[in-house]
Amino acid sequence: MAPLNSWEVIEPANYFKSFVDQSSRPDGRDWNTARPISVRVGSIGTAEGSATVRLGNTTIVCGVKAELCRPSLEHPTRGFVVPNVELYPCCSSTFKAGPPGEKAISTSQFLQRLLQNNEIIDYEQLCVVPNKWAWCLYCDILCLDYDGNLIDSSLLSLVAALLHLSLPTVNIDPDTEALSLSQKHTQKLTIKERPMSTTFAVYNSDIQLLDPSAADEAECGGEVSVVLMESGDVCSIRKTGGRQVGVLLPSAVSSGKVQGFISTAQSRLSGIHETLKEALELHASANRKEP
Amino acid sequence: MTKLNCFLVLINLLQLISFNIFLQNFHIKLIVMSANASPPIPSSNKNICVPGDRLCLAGNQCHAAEGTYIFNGYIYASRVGRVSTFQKNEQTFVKVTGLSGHSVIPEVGSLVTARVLTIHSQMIKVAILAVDDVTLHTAFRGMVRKVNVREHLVDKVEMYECFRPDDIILARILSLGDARSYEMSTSLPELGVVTARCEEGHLMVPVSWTSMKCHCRTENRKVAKVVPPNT
Amino acid sequence: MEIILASECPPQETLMAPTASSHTRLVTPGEVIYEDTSYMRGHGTYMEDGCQVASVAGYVSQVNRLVTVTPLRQLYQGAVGDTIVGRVTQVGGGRWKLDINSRLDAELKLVNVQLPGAEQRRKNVEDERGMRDLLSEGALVCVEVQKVGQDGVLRLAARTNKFGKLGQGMLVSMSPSLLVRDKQRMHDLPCGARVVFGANGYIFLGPTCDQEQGLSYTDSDEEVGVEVRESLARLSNCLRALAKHSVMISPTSIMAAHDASIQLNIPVKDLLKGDVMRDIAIATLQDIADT
Amino acid sequence: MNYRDSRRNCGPETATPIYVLKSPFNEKEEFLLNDGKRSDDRAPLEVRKMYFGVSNISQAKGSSYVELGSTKVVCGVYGPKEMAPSSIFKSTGQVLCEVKVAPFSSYVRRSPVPDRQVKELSMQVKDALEAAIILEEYPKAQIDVFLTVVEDSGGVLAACVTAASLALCDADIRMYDIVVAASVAWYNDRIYLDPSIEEEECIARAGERLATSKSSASSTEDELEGSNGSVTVALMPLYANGQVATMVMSGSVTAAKLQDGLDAALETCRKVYAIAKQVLIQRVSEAKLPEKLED
Amino acid sequence: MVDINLSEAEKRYIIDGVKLGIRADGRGPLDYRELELETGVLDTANGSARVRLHRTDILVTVKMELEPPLPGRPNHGKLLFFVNCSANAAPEFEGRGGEELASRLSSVLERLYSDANAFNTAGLVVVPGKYVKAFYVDVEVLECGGNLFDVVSLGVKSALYATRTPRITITGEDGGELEFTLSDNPYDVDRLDVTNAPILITHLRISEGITIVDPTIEEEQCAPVSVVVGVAPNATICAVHLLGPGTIGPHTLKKALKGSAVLGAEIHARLIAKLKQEESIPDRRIRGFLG
Amino acid sequence: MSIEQSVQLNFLSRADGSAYYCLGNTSVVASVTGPTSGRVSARHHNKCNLEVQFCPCNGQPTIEERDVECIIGECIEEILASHLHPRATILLNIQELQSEHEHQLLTASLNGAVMALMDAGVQMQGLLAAVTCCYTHAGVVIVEPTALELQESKSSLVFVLESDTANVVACYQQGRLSVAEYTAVLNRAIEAAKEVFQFYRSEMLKRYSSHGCIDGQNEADYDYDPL
Amino acid sequence: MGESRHVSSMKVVLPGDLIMELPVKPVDTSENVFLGPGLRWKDGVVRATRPGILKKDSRNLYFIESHQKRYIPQKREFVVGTVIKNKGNSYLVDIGSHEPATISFLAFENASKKTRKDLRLGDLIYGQLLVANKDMEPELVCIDFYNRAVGMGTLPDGGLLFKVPLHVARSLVNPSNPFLLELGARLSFSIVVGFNGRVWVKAKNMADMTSVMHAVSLLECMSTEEALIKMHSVIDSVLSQCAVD
Repeated sequence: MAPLNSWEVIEPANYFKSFVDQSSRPDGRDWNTARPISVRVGSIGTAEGSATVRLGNTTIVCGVKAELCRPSLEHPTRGFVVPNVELYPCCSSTFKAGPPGEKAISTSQFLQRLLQNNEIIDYEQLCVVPNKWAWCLYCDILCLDYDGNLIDSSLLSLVAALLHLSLPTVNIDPDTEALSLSQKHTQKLTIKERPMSTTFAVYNSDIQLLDPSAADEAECGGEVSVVLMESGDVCSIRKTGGRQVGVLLPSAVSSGKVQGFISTAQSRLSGIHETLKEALELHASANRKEP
Repeated sequence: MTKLNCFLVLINLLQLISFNIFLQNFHIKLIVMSANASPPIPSSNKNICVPGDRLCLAGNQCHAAEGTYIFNGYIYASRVGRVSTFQKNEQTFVKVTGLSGHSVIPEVGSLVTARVLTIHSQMIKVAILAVDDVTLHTAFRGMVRKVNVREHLVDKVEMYECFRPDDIILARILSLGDARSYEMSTSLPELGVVTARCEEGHLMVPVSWTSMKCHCRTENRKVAKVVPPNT
Repeated sequence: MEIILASECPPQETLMAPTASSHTRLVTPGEVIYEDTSYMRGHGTYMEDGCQVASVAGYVSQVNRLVTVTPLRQLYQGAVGDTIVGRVTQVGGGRWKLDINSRLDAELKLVNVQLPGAEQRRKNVEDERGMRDLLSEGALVCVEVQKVGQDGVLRLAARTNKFGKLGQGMLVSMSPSLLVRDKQRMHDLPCGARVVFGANGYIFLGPTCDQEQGLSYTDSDEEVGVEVRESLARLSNCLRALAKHSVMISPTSIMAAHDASIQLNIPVKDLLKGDVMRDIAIATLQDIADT
Repeated sequence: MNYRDSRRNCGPETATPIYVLKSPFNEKEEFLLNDGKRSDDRAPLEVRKMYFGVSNISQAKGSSYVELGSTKVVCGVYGPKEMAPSSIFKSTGQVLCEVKVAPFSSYVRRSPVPDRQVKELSMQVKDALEAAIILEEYPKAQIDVFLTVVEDSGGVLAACVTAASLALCDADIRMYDIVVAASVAWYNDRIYLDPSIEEEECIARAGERLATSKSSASSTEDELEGSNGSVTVALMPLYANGQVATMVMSGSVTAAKLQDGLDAALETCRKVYAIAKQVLIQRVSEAKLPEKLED
Repeated sequence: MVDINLSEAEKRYIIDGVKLGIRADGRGPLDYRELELETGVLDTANGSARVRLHRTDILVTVKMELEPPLPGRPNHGKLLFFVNCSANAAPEFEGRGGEELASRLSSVLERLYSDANAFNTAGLVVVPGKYVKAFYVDVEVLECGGNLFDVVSLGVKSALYATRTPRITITGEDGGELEFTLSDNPYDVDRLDVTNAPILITHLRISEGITIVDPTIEEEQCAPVSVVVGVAPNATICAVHLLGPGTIGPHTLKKALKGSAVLGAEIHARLIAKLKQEESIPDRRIRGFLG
Repeated sequence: MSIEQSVQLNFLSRADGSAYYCLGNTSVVASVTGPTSGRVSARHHNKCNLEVQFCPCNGQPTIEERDVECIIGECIEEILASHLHPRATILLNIQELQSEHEHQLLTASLNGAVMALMDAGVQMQGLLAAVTCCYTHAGVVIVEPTALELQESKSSLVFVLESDTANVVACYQQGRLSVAEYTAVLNRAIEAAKEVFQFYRSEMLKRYSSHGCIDGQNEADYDYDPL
Repeated sequence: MGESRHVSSMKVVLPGDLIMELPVKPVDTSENVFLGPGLRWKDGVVRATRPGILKKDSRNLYFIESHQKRYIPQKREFVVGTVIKNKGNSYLVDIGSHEPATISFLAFENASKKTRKDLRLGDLIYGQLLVANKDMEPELVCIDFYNRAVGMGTLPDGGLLFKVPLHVARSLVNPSNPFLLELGARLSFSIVVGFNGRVWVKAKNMADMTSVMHAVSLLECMSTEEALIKMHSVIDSVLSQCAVD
């Protein structure tokens, strides 16, 4: 942890402004530069599916635990996916011990909705026996080092972990209805879409910073997250309040800012998907070596 | 954090193949160790010590200084860092210099920089931001009583005429105070408000011992005899 | 380890009749003591439509027109001039807070303490900062009740060298109602022990210190000899025995118990056993009765 | 857990972990631990591969990462900072230690709300640290030590203690000595270093088998069953020429065996210490001098 | 542990005493105080015991329930421990103050009885896979006067020894629901096998090489660390905990371990003897709390 | 706007400000207490602390309610002149009475909250309006749709816009859209927001024109004294 | 209090509405525009921060008359408060603002260190705000500049305290308020109105006090004119009620 600049502590706002005025940020990036992303899947042996994501300093581990349960009454042929974000005080001094805080709550909710509302995974596939047995996938997303931009990193780790996930095939004894699992034969979950998010922190209605670090977030108010499908369609644009974002009056053909966000996000899309694919291939090849 | 370690840990978390190669040799070494052979410390790092290392005999020829403690007549290191000795009035002291000299906390007598939080008729509450020249990562609470604001006319002091919220002041720690806050004093010419901003956020400059002004107004303060750090 | 069954240990009956003579009556809260108003109401009573009613459970005692109820078990009430033993619980703000086995913690102002060595002078800020060096949390002090504040908090003082910090030794606490009142509170017993009978039921046992000038504020660091410890232990165990069977505590009764235990040559540690304690108590009562 | 957590996404009321249906602790226990090679072909007195790293959490004053086999623990140290508002005046510092265990860290998913074992784990680590830190240096201040167990495959307590003291060193907290910990197991009177979770499980079962066999075959007093159990010991190797800071043992072991196991554990601790020390020295030798850091 | 802050002088007195071999109440380093024991104090519970050691006073109750077994252990009963340190045991247990100690005690007991040699849950099954016997052991700390761990362990063992559960027979089954009958014959009861149930011996480390057993609450203030050793009747050690922030040298530790093994076996013998004796008393009158 | 909205101000007697707000079939009661002295731990030395509590009409609050609390809190804080009440706390309590769709509920809650704040006379820098829109598979944008329309729609969105600049303070989306489609929806939302602000104004006119315009000479209390 | 000035209401405004353009913030008196409550100057423009009626008096003091229940202390305003805590040299008084006001035991007429004014908890105080700014807790005094209690001090026992919205209180303090005049003609009572919406009434019997309370409460929901009409019927009903029981 680097020693602090005294000005940074005494007048954080002006300190930060001095960087923004030179169209840069304390960590040297300009407004539209993102930090390097690295992904690694399958690092947790005890989880059925797992992924580790690093976005600059931010480190996220997502582990998926599969359990068998009874499907809900309204959806007898669907399984469950339960994403939860845990921000332990270990990863940053801004998070307090105890039950999840606002950030964790809203991120967990965001992921939950994202999965539910956009046919990203096939819930039907998670059903073993309608009305009797279905998979419940607990996707716990752990932050080990929080340096900003939770949304992007957690979504990426969640998608990667689900891609890595492999479930044991379930055999049911026809007469006793007893379950048995075969670890030999495993099945992968089909992920229809791979949504990717790009987040901007709102400094003021004109200036937004791509991929904010913790320091950026402290001086900005609120974030805009643009979630795009691989096709480039807008899966969700999310802003939960905070400072306003300027929008050109509707007379104009496009509402400028939003347009800008989307195009920036689209430009990053291919890169992220590339990193993700590499990680998956790397894991696959490693597995091939092992036996 | 140092580049390399960050790198190590990053990839270790990710368990990249490239790393495993490094890790392998590391492990070979470990396994040798578990076959009982303590690792040789590189000679270049002779003067590096970790807590618990015995440095020397405590006594007249050598005294314990920062980063050390004395136990059973010996001086031991109490922190990770480099050992060095220095002379002070014909006596040798041994000290350990750490990587980051800032696990400091306010002590009685130390000069602190603080932000004024709230103002009450009898005292002000402040957040201590820096101790001597080390900036703290988390602030400590402190308070300045009416009697410790200035030396002269102590009973005439009007707190609101000396401080305003969000002023930056220099002060000295008088005592550890109670469980809540350190007790501080500004009753010296060089102590008091060093940085102040008016409601519009204009920086105010001292015009006298008791007042500061920006281009829109003049306000009263207990001004310190120093230049604000950022002008 | 001695294990005894509850069925084996003697029943808990009191060994002696109530403190005062036969006509004392036991009252419970709300019980009417006298039905006319001609009596003055003392501690533990209150007036209710013309009747004097008990507010605590205890024995009625009457000094001509003044009627009071002395509780069976009670906390220290506090009377000006009492010599008591207290334990420091808080330091700061120019005063110490003392636990004195009472409803509220009492307070000892720095102003009311005679500083070691120094003559009575005006206390300055340095003294206030040095308070913790004088008496830190946990320290035992022998002080005198100076006045009872209107808020019920006792104001204490340690003006003469009869009062001050207590050194090596141990504290035995019991209900103050068990102590026989007398003004001389500090006794040097022949067995080499100095006993301070705090009127508040805190009894301090320590070695007799040769220098007679009284209490200081510096801990002496000479080690207490084995035989002194022996007799201190014996005394403390006797005290507990007497208290357990609610025998009034006074220098004489303690010495009686102490001597009795020696005559019956009981090893000190056996004084912790229930039956032995009982025997000692009985022996003591007889001894007192004889003399 | 029948109440609905109002701050987390909740799954169905009841669900069966797959490892209940198919245990990872397969019945070949005898092969799991034997005199020759262990299941992960280690020798009985061989420790698992371990890796220590320091200052890997950018936001923490000091931090560390410890791998024991595939057990992974991250530790972050914050402070010295001011005490919690509620607490009373203390002339010495105090340590707050909280261990969090990732839900996916063990074969059966753990609820994110800490259970009794986790609380006890925190207390044990705290005890060990409070012994090592020079608390007199931090009057009325508080040092926060947060640990996250990412994966638990045996020896968590040991990993946590070692990680914590590395992080404390990294945070430049004054300490008497580095605390390091190691665990040792007994199985049929034989000592095994650094047992994995499968082995710990197998040892627990061993006791059961003996008990049942005893109850079936009417046991006589002279029949002495073999010692089974495991112990974790935290050691300050140098301070007052060796001080034990934590010891947690369970199972059923004769006093004599316990002594041997203890010695083995302490010996292992010293080796772990050597590595920990080397990591720290490496850290210093790589670091720029503080003078440069200041400006 | 419970904190009563002693003055430095008092601590000094106690520590010196121990070093000289005579403790403040006259005992030697390895002397226990007299333990008072009674079982069957509550007839609403299947088993209960009340144990007092000087000021320490605890009540243990055992209740049996029929429950589905733990997943993966169809033929094993359950033994669950719950300790409650209520505020009337010690003032600082007010609010959540007692929780840390309580949870620590509970987990120590859990570990103590976890090993199948100590207490074998294998037999305690009614219908394999469906219903097993769950024994809830509730420990209520009534007063906390030092050496709590030892007393609790003795209390638990006594309570389990005194536990009687009515014999259960499966009388029939209608529609998957089993029917049980509990025999109401007071002599037709099941008992638990506690011949190997361990107890705890606590050694308080006063200084290097010197430890004492059965410390008083004052003595507990004088040393930061104590060794809690679980000992089975056959002198095997089945649990060790180091409590408190202090450290202890390996040799002192080993000495304490060896010592407790011997001491433990002896105490076991006495305890069982006493319990048998109590059992043998014809129509024993329960002393309970009012005796 | 296709949908009926109505409000009753000063609905509760104990609260400092309250509004009973109906938007189609969705109705909420929002109440404001403050500035009061809140929890000491939650005080800020330079601004007031806003605490939002959302009570669903049935059942315990779940994570979804918490999420709504977060969104409303972050939105309101943006317009609150919070630096004028340092060390104070403003409590905002929203009680759901009836709703068919979470989007409509969020919209109603936010508008209700703004009305309640105005009723309480809490100082604000501007106003907010929330609008629910949906984009049907047929490619039509519906403002304030019915619950059925929302379920049928390809994508449903909520926008929270600022009165003066029509800036976006919050947005919330379910279901994918192309860029062009998104833009279209946003523009309609900005239009719709104007109507909501108009509604606010008319309500306030009613309130203040009705009575209480006292042309007194009693303004000594507003004596402005320069420093 | 003070000489009266005419006030003209302009229009109903909402928070964020632009009132006027003003290049520099009006701080020094040379500027001939004064901004009262509900208005804020921010980079060059004045905006409303409260809904209400924009008003302007003869001295160019602009302010917004809005309906509020919660009191925000203003310097020099007269308020009625309740003593809630004794802090040695000062007392805490609840005046309905978010922080209780302090009042020194010296801030009473001919009170001194020796003859100190002793207040009991629950006492009612009618005082003037000496200090009222957002950075400090408000401070009350019961003496004017010349240490005279001009009607200020503790209120005698046996009165009736009730709360009204702030705008009602403001209208009541106006000495020439027709409503109070009318009410005074009907009943004999003494009334103390604080700007913080606390009204204290004392009359010869409970019935009168209650009827005054009910009459005054009318103003909450109707204009003065309407209230004047409705007043008598209300009083009659209350009095008859009290007569019954």
